[in-house]
Formats: sequence, structure tokens, C-alpha cells
Amino acid sequence: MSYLMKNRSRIAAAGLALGVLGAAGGANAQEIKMWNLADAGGGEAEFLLDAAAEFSETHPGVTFVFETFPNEAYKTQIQIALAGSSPPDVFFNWSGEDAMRLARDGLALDLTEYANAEGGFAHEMSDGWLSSFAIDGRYYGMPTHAVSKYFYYSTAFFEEHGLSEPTTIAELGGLCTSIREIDSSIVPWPLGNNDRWKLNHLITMLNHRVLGDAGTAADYNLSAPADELFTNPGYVTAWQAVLDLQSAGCFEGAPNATAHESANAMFSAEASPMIYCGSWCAAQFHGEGFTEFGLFRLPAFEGGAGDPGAGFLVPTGYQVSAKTEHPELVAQWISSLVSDENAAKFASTMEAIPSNATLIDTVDGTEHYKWIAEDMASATGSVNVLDVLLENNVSNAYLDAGVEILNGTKTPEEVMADIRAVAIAAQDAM
Amino acid sequence: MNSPFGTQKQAGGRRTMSSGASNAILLLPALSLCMIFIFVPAMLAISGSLYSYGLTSPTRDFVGLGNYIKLVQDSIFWVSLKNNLIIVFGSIVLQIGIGCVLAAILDRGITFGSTFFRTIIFMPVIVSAVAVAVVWLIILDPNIGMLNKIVQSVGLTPPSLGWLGDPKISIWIVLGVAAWQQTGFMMVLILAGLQGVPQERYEAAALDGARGLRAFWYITLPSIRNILIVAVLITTIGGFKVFDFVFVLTKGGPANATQVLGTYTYLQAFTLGNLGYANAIAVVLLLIAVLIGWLQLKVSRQA
Amino acid sequence: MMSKFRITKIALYGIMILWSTFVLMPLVWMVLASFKTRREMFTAPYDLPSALTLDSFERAWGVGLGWFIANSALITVSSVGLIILVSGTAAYVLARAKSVWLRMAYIAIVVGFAVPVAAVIVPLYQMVSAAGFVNSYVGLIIVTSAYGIPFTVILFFAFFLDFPKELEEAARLDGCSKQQIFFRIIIPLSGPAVASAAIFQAVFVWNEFLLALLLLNSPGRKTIPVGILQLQGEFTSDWPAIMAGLSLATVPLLLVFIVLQKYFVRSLAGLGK
Amino acid sequence: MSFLEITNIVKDYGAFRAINDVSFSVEEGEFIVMVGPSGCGKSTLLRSLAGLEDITSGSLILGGRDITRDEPADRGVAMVFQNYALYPHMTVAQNMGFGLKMAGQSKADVKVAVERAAKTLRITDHLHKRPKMLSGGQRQRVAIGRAITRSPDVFLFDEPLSNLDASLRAQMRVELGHLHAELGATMIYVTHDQVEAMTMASRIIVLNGGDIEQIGTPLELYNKPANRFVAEFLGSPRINLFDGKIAAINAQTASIKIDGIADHLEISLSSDSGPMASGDKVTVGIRPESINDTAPWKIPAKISVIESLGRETLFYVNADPVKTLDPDAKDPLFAVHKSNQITAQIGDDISLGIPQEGVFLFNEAGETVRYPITQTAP
Repeated sequence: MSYLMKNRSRIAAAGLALGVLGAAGGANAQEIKMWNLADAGGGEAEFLLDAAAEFSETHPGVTFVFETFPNEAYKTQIQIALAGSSPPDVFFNWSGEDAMRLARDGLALDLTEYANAEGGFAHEMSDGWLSSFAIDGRYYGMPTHAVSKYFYYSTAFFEEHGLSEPTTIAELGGLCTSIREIDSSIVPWPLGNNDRWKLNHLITMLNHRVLGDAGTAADYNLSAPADELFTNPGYVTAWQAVLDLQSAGCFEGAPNATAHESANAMFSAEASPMIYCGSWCAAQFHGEGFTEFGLFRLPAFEGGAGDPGAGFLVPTGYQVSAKTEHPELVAQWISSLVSDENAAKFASTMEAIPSNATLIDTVDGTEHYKWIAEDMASATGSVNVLDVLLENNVSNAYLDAGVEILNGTKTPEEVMADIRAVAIAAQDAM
Repeated sequence: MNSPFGTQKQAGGRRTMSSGASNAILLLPALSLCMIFIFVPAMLAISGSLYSYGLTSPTRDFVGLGNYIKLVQDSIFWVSLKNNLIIVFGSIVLQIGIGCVLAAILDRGITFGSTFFRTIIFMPVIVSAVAVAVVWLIILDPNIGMLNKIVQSVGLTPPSLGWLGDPKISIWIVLGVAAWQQTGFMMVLILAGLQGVPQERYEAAALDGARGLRAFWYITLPSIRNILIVAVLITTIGGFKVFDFVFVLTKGGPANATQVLGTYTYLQAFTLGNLGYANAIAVVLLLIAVLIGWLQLKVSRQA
Repeated sequence: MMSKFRITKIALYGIMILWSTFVLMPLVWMVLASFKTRREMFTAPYDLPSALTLDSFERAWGVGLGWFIANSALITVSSVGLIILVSGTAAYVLARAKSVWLRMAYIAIVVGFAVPVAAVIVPLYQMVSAAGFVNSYVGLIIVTSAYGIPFTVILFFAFFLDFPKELEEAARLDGCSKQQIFFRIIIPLSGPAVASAAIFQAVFVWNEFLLALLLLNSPGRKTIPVGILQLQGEFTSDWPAIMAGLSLATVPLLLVFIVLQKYFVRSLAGLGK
Repeated sequence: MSFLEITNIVKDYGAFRAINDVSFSVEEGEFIVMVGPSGCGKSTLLRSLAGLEDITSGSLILGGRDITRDEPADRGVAMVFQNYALYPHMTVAQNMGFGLKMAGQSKADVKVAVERAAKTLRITDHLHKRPKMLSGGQRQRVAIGRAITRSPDVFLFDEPLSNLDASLRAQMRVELGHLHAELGATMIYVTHDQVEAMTMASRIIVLNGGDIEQIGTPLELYNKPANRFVAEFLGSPRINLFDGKIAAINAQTASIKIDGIADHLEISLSSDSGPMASGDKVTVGIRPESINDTAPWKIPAKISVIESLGRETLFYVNADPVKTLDPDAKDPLFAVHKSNQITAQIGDDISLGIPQEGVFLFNEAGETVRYPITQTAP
């Protein structure tokens, strides 16, 4: 080990020297720098390296630099890097307001021509997928896959105690109460909200279940008149649902101080029987050696306007920096990532739902993957998550509101008043 | 000249530089670095605070004092300022207070093992605040954290919202973690001062009947007055500079309860993209910095 | 009388042991936890590890900890060198200054010490970015150095005020220019002050976070504090790996400190002047 | 033109004038000692010569060269500092050779010069040592050696012996005297110790408040001080002074009335006496060694303190109501010097015989108006 360390640091030192020279001499004309999310799973790195090797065969002289960032840091760093002098050529992004703002501010490249060129990604996927990164029919990004969110539950625990999947939010609360009755020290559903987005994903879905798409759209894109913004009592109802779940004993005692990693670990270590987690979590749980779980969609809200068939769906993909020195090459590179073969390969290594589903049936995924793929295909609608959908300040206010609600420091009415104030200010600034 | 060693030849060509020019050569590198990277950005922050613009937006709009008007109405700004003050005064009490006690014990209270204790207690100072915060993050974890276990083992109930999740106590936890790291620094700083107090002074005091705590109060403290002033200044400046601890421990949460001016500037600038507004917060920090700098000069001249 | 004396002694030792334990526990736990398995972290987080496995160290190292350490070392050595050099020369001029302008320059530098990086980070980032120095070691080294200068100037200023004037005068008679006096007479005799400043700045630069976070954003160029944060983000619930990474990043430094602690302590003595 | 011409030197520190229009000249090979109380400007003057202080106005000509604005190293002067100012990080040899090295001389030349100087000062054995390994006296030698190595036109000494103990100081005085003779070099030496001035100087310059009071050989200054300040400054114990009033005067004699003494003190006058008039207040001066038992004019007194030094004896007597004008003493006592041992006891009554030949008179402005009649040794 110590020999290895020594050797590596020598290599590191040599690399540093080169790096300094590189920085001084300007970027290599054939270098593609690509940013990705760090905790997307180990499979992604391998997939990209393989794809890069393949791409280099047809495009000799191209080199790749892959850089990754953890979730929270990513959102900040990508903005900083794009505004700065040394942005990546191509970068991961969620479809949503952030991606659109980068397009509007001229930092994300218009890829329409490249996408429609021969071999371009526009030929690989449906218009529905393409629209996730489009403004007025112009493509400012290329979706690779979508993520969703489900309840994961321990099948062994549910069987042992005769529990069943809930069909309404109220039943979900009842489920928590039952679990607490079995053993009050068990946290039925660890939230892990210390990064704030865990509850944000839940409230996204609750807003939808209560208000429906039509009830929220004008508020979310700030197009409603100022005196009507976020005034729908449904928002308060959704928050109240969170409070009801909390008082039903669902969450851990200190959700705002618990990391989502801890919450995940509580589930995979079978300390907790249930968790609301992204579609990407299945691969993670498998990786941690826990496979005995089932899945269900967030249930309906009685009397809610939302379509219970609609699922949480965030398309994700790549955008290209407007400052890249070789846009065509970069466009070819990302297009190659959604070729039939690569898309299938991506789907199988990542257990993800690819934007190009041509060869999806050939993918030999796990049971859980197949379940998720089927469910997403059968969804009758899609709900994008608030923290990428809303304008930055409103999104932040919504994130903070979740913390206040869970801590009991503000009532649903109070947090909605806060959000409304921020939304009005943001609308003003537009 | 009839020196037996002959006359020293004056090197004719040598012409020494004028005093002004050589002053400039020696002074300018440091001065220009400070100017370019501290004062110019400070000026830009002041001018930038009069505009509204985003991190990625291509244009900026002049809003005059608009950002400042928003600032005084922004409760999170006042919470941040209050938190900075809590950290400043709390750190003075904890770090300098405890540091003083520990230093006094090391100086005259105990002999055996004093180097050992001094080394241990100073150790956290050289660990980066980020690493300190990450370790504490896990210790403070409400589900598996050590602190909960310890508190429960003595029969107390840990806060139900978590040490860092409860807005009423989270800022005090940040303060405590900072004290865990920095007290050793203050202890060693004060110890250095104590060791400069001549033994005769204590002997004279003993003859005058002042021993133990009275000697500490009447002899020791006045003797290390200068070092205490330096310690208070460093702590005050550090209290307004605080960023890393908060950023890693709480990111300003829960719901901005631990936000400080530094992290709030960062949040507004880089997370929310309100650069103009972030600059207005920064200007407040700058004003405080100038005030402290002025105080520092005042007392250092006096000292 | 004797017993009162002993009780006092025991109480004093009690206080020292209490605080030392408080300080030591997290550090010891950090190291112990690095040897645990992930399951052990949950089942028995505060027991001794069942077996001394180095797995978590390998996982942590795999993130590029070696790079982080190398980056931090490069940046620390360069910045500290630069800081000492320019602060030393500047403080020398300022300590000997009689003119109002130089007096004002000193005041400006002192005020600069109180300016938090966070307060100027927005324009600073834009300036560095506009100059094309984002992601460049040189950029970070220069900017970090700028923030290390004020404190170092203050430190050297106090030292030079006490420096025997006759030595400089003797050197002038011996034909030294101001620069020669500084480099041939003052610097060789400023060992304690230089060591003091170097130690302070090494700790400051090594641990500097905000500038490194913003100015070096590609993972290959990260410094230790930023790398640790990445480690924390990347290893989700793999706490043994995080603790192993933290141990690798801090324990060598702690050992260096224990060996050199005498000098650290001495270096602080200069501050009270 | 003299070797070193110092003309109209003025040095101001803001509103404070440290040196007030000072001029003098120095011949080659002279040993000039500048004395005066602290703050008199002697060190400032020396440092101005060295170039360590910029003078406000005036000029310095050394060997025909105007060095007024030259850099210190270019003036052809070397200086020995009070606290030696040796570079602690260099060996003795490096210390001594540093000036030549900076002047660009070859290593070999530097070595030769250093070794020669070391031999002169008998410090050859210490050349490889660091200054902190040396005793005070050795350090002093090295400091002098550093000056010698550079073969300057003028040596400047700034109270070089004040950090040494008494016996070493006496020894170094002799050695410096030898060195001056051996090198034949021009030396300017600042001290506040009048013994050093008296023993070593070819000429003494007495400075006071930025002005030169008098320049002359040691004996000239001792015997013919231009004023009361110089008379008081030179001589140990200090000259005894007391008030008097001229009761009567003519071309040959003056009769002085001393309060409390019935008989007038009769003084003979000569051509070098200054103007005096009847009724003038004067200060009478008498050196301790001039007081004897045989003089006709006597003051009754009582012995207060006896200092028996073996070979000689000093005693201090209370001559009330005649008080000496010593601002520092609580009981203004007369000092008396006897060049033998005495048997008297404290409390004994004696008479102080004041021989009129030994009397100084100073007018109200402090100028000397009557010198003692010089007695040359047989």
C-alpha cells in the first residue's frame, strides 16, 4: 500500500506539472471536458469510458476529461463554471428551469442543427423526449434518460407483519402508525432532509396529487397574476398532508438533521422498512447487498385533482457550453451516447430509463429495473420536481419551507405566505 | 592616506538606487497583490451592489440602493448578522476564556505532562475546518451519532430535532465545534504570554500577599493584556470571517437559522444567482472589516 | 495544608484531562472508524473495529486523495513562499518607514486582514475568471497569497521594529543596498519570524476552503478541504471511507505537528508583541 | 585645505535642531574625540559623517572629495558601533571581510586583508568563530577589525568601549592608542567618558546642545576651558564652583566677596583675563587637586565623606555657608583631592585653602574671565 501511495503521488506530481503547462498553453483543440453528477452510480463512469474509447476510434485525436461533482455542489459549480472562463464543453443537467435559464442567458448552446444533422440525436428519440430540453422547438440539450421516484419497502417486513401497499396518502399514514405499533423505535420512513431536497420531492408529488397539473402550472412558471400567485388552498393542503404523515409517526425524529445518505443506509441496513427514493436508488441498494424489496408509486390523495397515474419524472441529459471550441465534435459525442446500442448499454449498467428505448427489450435488467421501466412506460403523466422546475429564489423558498414545516417552526399557511412573497418578488424581477 | 593596508578603491561604477525606488521594489509586490485581490474586488463589490444581475445573466440593471432597501427588510440578513455576533462574542467567551484557564494551568498549575496536554489540545488547530466539520457532522448525527449516545448514557434526552436540525440550538453547536478547534490556539497564544511574565513579579506579589487566583487576577491578567487584546482581535475577525464550519455543518440551515453573512453572501451569489444582492450583503461585511481594522490599529498603537 | 494542595493539583489535572479527552475523542474515533466495515458503523459505531482492514483506505484513496494531497502541497509550498517573500520585504520597508504614504500603506494592509474572502468573493471570482485563471494553480496561488499577506506583514512588522538598527547601519557602511541589507542581513537573522509566518500561512493555505472551492473546480485540481467535501458527497453512506479519507488527509499533518510542535508554540509567542 | 573639512553642518529633526551650524577641520592622522552630555549631538554628528543620517545643510569634504551626499559605503569611512553590530550569522572572518566582498574585491584579496587585520588585533585564532562565542572584549576587537579591514580614510567610533567593564575599558583605551599610532589613521571618536577623551585624543571637541563649546588638546581644555561648561565637563571629581561678587577691581587684581566669609578673595589678573567690573556677579572655580592647606585664604569646613583610594584620597567637605554649585548634589559639598593617604576622620574640622593661582572665574554668561596661572611641572 505504501509503495502504491508513493508511486501514485509521483505520478500525481508529474501530472500536476503537465496540468500547469496545459493551463498556461491553452486547452487542447481536441479535448472534450465533460461534467457529470458524482453519485449517479459507479456504472456511469465505466459506460462513459467505454463509449469514449469507441468514439475515439472514429474520431482519432480526441481526448476526454471526465469530472464529477456531488449533487448539491453540482448545481452551484456548474453555474459558476459556465459563467467563468473555464467551463466544461458538455455537462449533465436536469431538465427544468435551470437548464432553460442557461439557454436564455446564452450559456447553453443551441444544438438544433447538430441534432438534426446525420447521426444527430434528434433521430434517436421521440419529440416528447426532445421537448424536455427545448425552447420554441430549439434544442438546448439532449436528454439521455429520466429518473422517477418510488416507495421502496422491505418485502420481508411487510410479509411478516401482514402489511400491504397503501392506495391513498391517508393509508400511507396508517401504514406508518401500524409500523410504530409493532415497534415504536422503528422509523417507518426515514426522510433524510438535511439537504432539503428529499421533502421537496415529496411535496412536489403531493402538490400534484392535490392540485393537478392545471392547478399548479401558472404558479410554477410565475405566469399567474401577482395577487393570485400560490394562493390556491391546495398548497396548504399538501403541506398539511406532510404534517399528517409526520404525526402518523412516519419520519425519523430529526429529519432536517439527517443526511439522505443516512436515510438510505437505514433502509438498506433493514433498520427501516420503507423509503421514498429515486429510481436510481434500486441500483444503489443492490450495490449495498440489499435486494429484498418491493416498489410502489406515491398513492393518490383522496379528493385531489391530480391524476394518480402520473409519475414523478425528471428527464436528465447533457447540455453543451456555448463557449466550447468544437461544438460539432461535442454534439457528435453526445449523440453517440444515445445510439441504439449505447442507450441499451446505458440502461443496463445504470438501471435507468433511456431516452432512446429502441433496444430496451434486449436489456437484461433486474426485476426491479423491469418493474420501474414498465411503470414509467405506463405512467399517464409526468411531474417535474420543484427544485429544478421553479425559479431559483422560489425554489429556495420552497426548500426552506419544507424545513420549517418538519421542524414545526411555521405552519403551512405561514410558509405559503413566505413562498408567495418570494414568488411575487421574482415575478417582479422578470 | 598612509594606512599600512593601502587605500580601499571605491568602486566607481556602483551607484546605489535611490531610497524611494528600492522601497518601491520591496513594497510593491505585496501592496499590489493586496490592492488587486482585496481592495479592487471590495470596490467592485460596492459598485456591484447598486445593480441587479445574475451569475449567468449577460446584462445588469442599475437599481441604485434597491438592494440595500431589500437588505434591511430581509429577516435572513438580520439573522445572519446576529449569528456572526453570537459567534464573535461566544468565541471570545469560550475560546479565550477556556484558553486562558487551560494556559494558566499549564503555566503554573501543573508541571508533569504539560507538553503532552499542550500538544493534544493544540492538535485540532491544524486540521482543516472542513475535515473538522465532517467528523462532527457524523458525531452529531441524530440517528447514529456519538453525542446522542453520550447524552443518553447520562440519562438526558437529546434534542428531538437533532443537534443541527433544531433552529434554536444549531448555532450554539456551530459555536461549540469552533471552540473545539480553536481553543487550543488561544491557549497556546496566551501561554506564550504567560511565560513571558517574569517569575520575580509573582514572587513580589507573593510577598505582598497575592497568591493563587488573586495573583492570577492582579498580576497575570494585567501582564498579558497585550496578548489578550490580540486574541480578542483575532477572534473577532475570525468570527466575521467564519464560513467553512457553517457551510459544511449546516449550509446555513435549518431554514437559515445558522446563516452567517459569509454563507448568506455565498447562497445569494452562487446558489440563487443574485449577484447584486450578494454584493450588498458583502458591503456590510466590508464595513465591519474596516471598523475592526481601525480598532486593531487603535489598540495596537496603544499596546 | 498538604491535602488542600493535593486537591487543587488533582482538580487542575482533572480539567486538563477533561478538555484533552474532549479534543482527542473525535480524532481518535475518526481513525478508528476508518478501519470499520460499513455495517459495523451502524451496528457498533463506537466499539473498536473487529479487524484492521485497509479497504476503506483504498476506497478513499481511489477518489484521488493522492491528487488532492499533491495539489495542496504544491499550492501550499508556492503560496507560503510567495507570501513570506513579498510580506517580508514589504514589512521591512513599512517598519522603517517615516513617510505618511507608507504609513497609509501599512494601515491599508492591516485593514485588509479583516476583509473576509466571502465579502469579495463575487467580484473576485469574476476578475479571476475574466483573466482566464479559473482552474489554474497560478491563479489560486496568487489569490490565496494575497489573503495571506496582511497577517504576515503584521507579524513581520512587529519583528522588524525590534530588529537592531546598528546591524543595518553596519551593512550600509559595508556597502549594502536596501535589498542587499534585507536579503543578506535581515533574512538570515529572521529565522524565528520566518518560521512563525511560514507555519501560520502553511496552516492557512493548506486549510483554505472558499477560494479553492471556487477557483479550482475540476476534480483533478482540488485541494484537500474541497476534496474532503467531494469525498463526503461521493461516498453517500460509506462513512468508513470518508473517515479513512479524513484520516489520510489529517493524520500525517498531525504527526508533523507533533514532531515540530515546539516551533508551532514558539511561533505564537511573536504574536503578542 | 585640511584632510577632513566639516563646514556649517545643520541637522534638524522636524522642529528640533540636533546640530546647529557646526564647522571644524581634522588633519590627517589626528585622533579627534567628541565629548558632551547625552543629547548634545555628538552621535548625530558622527552618524552624519558616516552618512547614516542625511544632514539638513552643510558640507563634508574628505581628502578633497565632497562626500556630503555620498552613500555611507562610498565615503571612505568605517564605523565601530557601541554594541559592536557584528552580524550574528557570519563568522568573524566573514564579518570582517563583508565590506570588501560587497565592494567586489576578490576572495583572495579579502582573505589577505582580513588576516592582516586579525593579526594586528590578535584575533587570528577566532576567525572561524561566530560572534556569540566571543567575549565582549573580543567582539570589540572584531568590530574594530571589521573597520580596519576596509582601510578607510577615517575611522568613526561611537562609544565603542561603553559596554565593557572598567578594567577591560582601560586596557582597550591603551590598545586603541597603540592602534592609532600603528595605523597612523585618522580617527573620530565619540564618548561621554571624559577619561577616554583626556587619555586618547589628539584634540577634543566638546559639544553641548548641538553647538561646539570648544576644540583643543586635552590639556588646553583642562587648563583653559573656554567656559564654565567645559570646565565642569572635564575633570573628575568635578571642579568646585561657588558664587562670588567682585568687590573691587583694577588692572592687576580683583577682590571677590564670598557670602559668609569675612575676608575677600584676592585674585591677580593678567592679559588673558576677560572684562570684569566691580559689582559683577562671578562664579569662582577651583579644581579639587588645587585645594591645599597652605593657601592664605581659607574656608572653614567639616569632613562629610572620605574615599580612600590607597595612592590618593578624595574627601568631600561641608563648607557651609559656602555652597558649591552642583545641581545634582543634595548637600553641595566641596571635593578635595590629595595625592597621598590621610588620617583625618569624618566629622573633623578642617580649613580649605584656596590658592589664588588655581582659581577660575566665570562671568554670568558662563565665559571664563580668569584662568589659573599655569604651573608647569619642574
